[in-house]
Amino acid sequence: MSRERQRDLYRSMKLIREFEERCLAMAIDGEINGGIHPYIGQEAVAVGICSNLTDRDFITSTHRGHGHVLAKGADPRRLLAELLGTLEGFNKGRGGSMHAADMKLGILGANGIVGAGGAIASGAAWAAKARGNSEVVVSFFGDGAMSQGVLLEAFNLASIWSLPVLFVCENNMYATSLKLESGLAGGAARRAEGFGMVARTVDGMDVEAVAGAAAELIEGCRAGRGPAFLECRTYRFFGHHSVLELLGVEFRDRDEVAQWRERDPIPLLGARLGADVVAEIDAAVKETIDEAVEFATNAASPEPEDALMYLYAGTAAVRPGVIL
Amino acid sequence: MSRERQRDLYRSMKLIREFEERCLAMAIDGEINGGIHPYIGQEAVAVGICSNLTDRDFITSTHRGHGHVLAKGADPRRLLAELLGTLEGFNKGRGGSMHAADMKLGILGANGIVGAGGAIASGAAWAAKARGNSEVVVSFFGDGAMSQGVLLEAFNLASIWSLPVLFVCENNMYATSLKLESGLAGGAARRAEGFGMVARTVDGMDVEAVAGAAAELIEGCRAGRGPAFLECRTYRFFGHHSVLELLGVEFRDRDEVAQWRERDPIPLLGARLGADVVAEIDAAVKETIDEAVEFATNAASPEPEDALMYLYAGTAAVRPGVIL
Amino acid sequence: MHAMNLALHAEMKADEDVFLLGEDVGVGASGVTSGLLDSFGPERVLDTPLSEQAFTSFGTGAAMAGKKPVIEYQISSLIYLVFEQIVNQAHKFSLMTGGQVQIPVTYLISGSGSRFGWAGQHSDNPYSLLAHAGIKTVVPGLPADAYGLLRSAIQDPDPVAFFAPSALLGATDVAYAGEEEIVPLGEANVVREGNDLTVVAVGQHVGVALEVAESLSDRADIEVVDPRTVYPFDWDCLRESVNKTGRLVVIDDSNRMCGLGAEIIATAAEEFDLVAPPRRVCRPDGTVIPYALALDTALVPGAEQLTDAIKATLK
Amino acid sequence: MHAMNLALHAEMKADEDVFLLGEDVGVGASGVTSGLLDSFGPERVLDTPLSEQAFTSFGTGAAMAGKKPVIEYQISSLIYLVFEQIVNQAHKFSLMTGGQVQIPVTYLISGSGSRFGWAGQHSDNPYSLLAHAGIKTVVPGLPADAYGLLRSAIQDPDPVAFFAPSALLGATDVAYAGEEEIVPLGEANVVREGNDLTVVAVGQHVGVALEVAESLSDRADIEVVDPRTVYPFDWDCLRESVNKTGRLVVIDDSNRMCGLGAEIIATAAEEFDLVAPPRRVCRPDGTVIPYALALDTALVPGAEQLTDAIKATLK
Ligand SMILES: Cc1ncc(C[n+]2csc(CCOP(=O)(O)OP(=O)(O)O)c2C)c(N)n1
Ligand SMILES: Cc1ncc(C[n+]2csc(CCOP(=O)(O)OP(=O)(O)O)c2C)c(N)n1
Ligand SMILES: [Mg+2]
Ligand SMILES: [Mg+2]
Repeated sequence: MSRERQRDLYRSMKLIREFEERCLAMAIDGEINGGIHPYIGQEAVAVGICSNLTDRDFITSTHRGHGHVLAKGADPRRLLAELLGTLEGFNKGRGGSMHAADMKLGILGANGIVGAGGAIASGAAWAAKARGNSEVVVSFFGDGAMSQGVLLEAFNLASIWSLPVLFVCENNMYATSLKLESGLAGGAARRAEGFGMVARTVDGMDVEAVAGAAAELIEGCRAGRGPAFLECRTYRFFGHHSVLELLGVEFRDRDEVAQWRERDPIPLLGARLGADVVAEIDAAVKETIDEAVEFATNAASPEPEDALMYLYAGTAAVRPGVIL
Repeated sequence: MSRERQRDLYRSMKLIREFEERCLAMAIDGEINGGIHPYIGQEAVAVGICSNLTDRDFITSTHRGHGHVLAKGADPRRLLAELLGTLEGFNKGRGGSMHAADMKLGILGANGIVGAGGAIASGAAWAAKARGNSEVVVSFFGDGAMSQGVLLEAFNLASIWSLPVLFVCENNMYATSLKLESGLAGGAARRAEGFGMVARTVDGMDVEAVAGAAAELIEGCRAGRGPAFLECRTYRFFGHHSVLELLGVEFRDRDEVAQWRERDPIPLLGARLGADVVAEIDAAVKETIDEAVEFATNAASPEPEDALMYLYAGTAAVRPGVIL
Repeated sequence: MHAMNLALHAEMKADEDVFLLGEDVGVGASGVTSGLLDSFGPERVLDTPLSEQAFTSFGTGAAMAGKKPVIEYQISSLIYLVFEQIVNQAHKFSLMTGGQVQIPVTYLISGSGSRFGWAGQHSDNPYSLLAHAGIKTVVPGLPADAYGLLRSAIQDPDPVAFFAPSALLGATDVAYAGEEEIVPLGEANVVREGNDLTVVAVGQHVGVALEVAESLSDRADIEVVDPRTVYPFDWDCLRESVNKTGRLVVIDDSNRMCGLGAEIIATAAEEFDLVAPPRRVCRPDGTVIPYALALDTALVPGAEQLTDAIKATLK
Repeated sequence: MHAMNLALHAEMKADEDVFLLGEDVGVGASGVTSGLLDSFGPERVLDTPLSEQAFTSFGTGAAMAGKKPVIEYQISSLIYLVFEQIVNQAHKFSLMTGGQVQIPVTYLISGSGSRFGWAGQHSDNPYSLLAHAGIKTVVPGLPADAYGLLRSAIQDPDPVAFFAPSALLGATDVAYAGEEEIVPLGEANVVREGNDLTVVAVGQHVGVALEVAESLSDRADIEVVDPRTVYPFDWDCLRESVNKTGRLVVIDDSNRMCGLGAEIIATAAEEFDLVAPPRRVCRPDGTVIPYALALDTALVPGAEQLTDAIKATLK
């Protein structure tokens, strides 16, 4: 991999890390309503995969979506503005963390319902294919989602119709408190193969490995060889959700967490780049995030009387909650 | 296989065949409301499997359920009485073809929703296991059901909890008009293996082969080795539903139908038994069904004022449709 | 049925982003989709595996990418199976994205309500549920409306559920003469004018209400309103009618508790000038339709019950 | 929350067929199930994979085989995901089998309604939907009721949905003193007596209604009725109240169209002696809760709107 590409990957991962650390602190301080599901630790997955996509390709994301959205190229200022519920957010403050979407970049939305993205991804992929385009759709989801019916149905649909979808399972070994081996029978990649897809497993802490594996599979999608499946073995470094972090609740073994932190994808790549390069990028990223915070905290909030704006795209006379 | 066992299997298959032929005629004549999904052609599956079950074992069935219910030992008189909507039916005329159930024999019901039985089966299996019993649950479903999310979720649940369930896929190569290869990516047994289950495929027109394969897998369930999956390759000899039969609508190739009829499981086993034995059993079965028709056509119908009887097992004041 | 089939042909011809998906749509098992595969090919008429959840959200994804899917469901209760995908996904994307996307999907339930003999899992009428959730919901009672409303539903930029009453499928076939007019969503239709009492009738009960009104014409001058779109409901039309007649009876084939009938009666009580207590004719609370025919018909509202309710309200 | 936790402990102790399943129930992520794993072991406290549909029907199957499952859902909108399994399966087996089986399952939605900041897919209150379908449905407003009703729900031979209002989870914790009384399903509670106007308040709004009644005590003598079980509804209790006061306002945190509020107003208009038009305070039609806090709170009914509605109704 070229040194320039490595720098890009590093920058992108670091941007997510810095963004998420700031968000986590803000969520714990109560500045972000409802809190967030931090992506910290899993950066290599979003970044490795998305480095193979163009702005015209699509992604569907999850409850733990900030990393995917940023890796796809979304402006961190506007993402943070969304998390603060302001009009400058992508969703004009209507979506928040679990629904952040920038349709201009093909980001079909984070999603609050586990497993919901895969079928949406398949539909978008079919539409692209029907138009004769070579766009692909990447659908991210966790190991927990592998047991959701609608996602399994989507595997079948994408496979039978040979749709250009890359299904990316971010296997961080836990679904909230549920251990992988208590939730998933048969193994993720093996299960995907049972739906007639090409399936691979990769070290999700090594961004170059992820990028390489994804490049190949995405190439297959673009060439019309149908969907593929990539399991990325990874780990989240913080609690499932910022509320749990706030309460100090951790369902995992502390030693296990510490061990995985040793495999942090950012210093892993940083070491290949050298301290100088790293320091330079880190400083630039910090500045970007500082700016984002500045931008977002100064953005205007929507007005309560507009609470139902956008409820319908077309016309519909909606009656209010009380009629006097 | 002992000759006696062969006779039993033959009798059971013939009983289903005779029952279904009579029902199909009655449905076409409008004597059975709503019509039926005839099981004709697939008898070897229900019979081969259920010959390994006791009255204490459970089954869940499908929209095409008569064969399963009869093979599990249900009284044809009461099944027909149900199809005629009478009080002598298992469900007192409340269920009809798609909901026929005899709980005393562990028949947890046919089901009008494709794929719905597998999760119900898993729950019953868990309850049996929790009580320390060695009962097994057989869940029947078609090739079309293999793409239903809830069934796929149930595969995972049964597998992860090591439940005594035998999942039986009756692959008759069509889901209404949808061809197998247009509906199911990756193959039925391979898909099941992806959920960590033992999976086998068997000739569903050879009742002895089905019985043999099922014996082994059910033994595994009873011994605590977790769920198993059996794909039975079979074919239905008539249209998807009696209404289509009535309209003369057939979505399949006539030659294909004719070819499969050559492999009719009943004469296949009959040939091994000899003409005399067959004639004797056939005559007895015919008599049984004649009796059932006699019984059912003379059974009393429920009264309209009892339309909501059994809506709740406990108390609940239900308001009627019009209050004057 | 013929009317809906014509509407599908017309919309697919008019807009090449419109496409059809569902089970057995190619062969047109329900009758509603006949001939479409021949006319528009397998690229626009997709036979799906039995994966209602996935193909519903597939429609959402295709809509996000600019397509206009029409999704057929063979059984009304399949709406339960895809409730999440319609109510929690498709419906919410417009607001949740701050207006970045629209989801112009049509959910075509090609036979809703009792089919008399299909029993508990095939006989429900779940339109009140979708209306509660805020899905634009159409229940036509006349063939021309079935045609005109289905076209509007497909053209609408939001998700729209279209419930064709099972009871009318045969009848529609014969009666539809082919007047091809678009009927806008959200506009009710006064199908019979009268001064003494307003009957709101939905779907298959429009015809029933007209007959009953006729049969009672010596006793009272009855107005019959067909809402056509049950959500958003045309309150202005109903207000005018009830403020004129002062009396209201609703006939609606959904369950009593929190059904469409409840909404109409409630709104009338809150806002309109009633001179007598209003009444509904509906299914009982929590109805499960039994198999035996006499039991099935006992639970579905009909002419006799409507007549009784009108008489009682006129007193 | 504490009250529900105690109720679970009590029922699991009283009946060994009762067992618990759901996501993260072992660690008690929602707080409601804390300590149960320690007390009753993994044989009776089952952590499930993220397969809501399968584990819901798993409950049905276990119930058919004699068990009494309590199934926890972490999010109220998960009810959409399992609508088929509850409404079209569990609910229908009793009637469809002609009374051969009963399905004593409890669906425990441990936080329903807006959580203020969880946005569109985590803030709904779907109880009117289940009530429409005929599922016995409980929405407690006071800790002692949460305890007593949850015990009744578990003991009931039919499927029962139990919606704990998110807004009360914190409060409940502190307030519940531990009076351990069973509260039967289907019985409303007059939490404040009065002669001028009846307020029906559900869930978190019981407390709100009491405060508003107090604040208006110089203007009117307000009665507050908490239905506790929303289906089957205690019409007799409400009839008595409304026939006494003649005026009715309902506050209900579900969508206007075909919501519980509609049912209560409709029934009152049909059957009770009202001297003034009734009113409801509810969410707007088809509400999707936006993320920004000010927008979220603007859509959820509150004290101010209730006060306005009462004043208007008293005029
Ligand atoms: C269908 C559904 N079930 C349950 C939840 C609650 N929930 C949110 S995240 C989560 C765990 C998801 O695990 P996984 O898919 O592995 O993703 P991770 O959180 O590990 O990134 C759960 C149970 C939900 N949002 N949607
Ligand atoms: C969930 C669901 N989707 C669709 C239907 C309508 N339907 C009934 S049977 C059937 C085909 C089922 O095919 P398969 O599972 O292969 O069983 P077979 O009819 O071949 O025995 C369909 C689509 C249904 N009853 N339930
Ligand atoms: Mg995970
Ligand atoms: Mg089949």
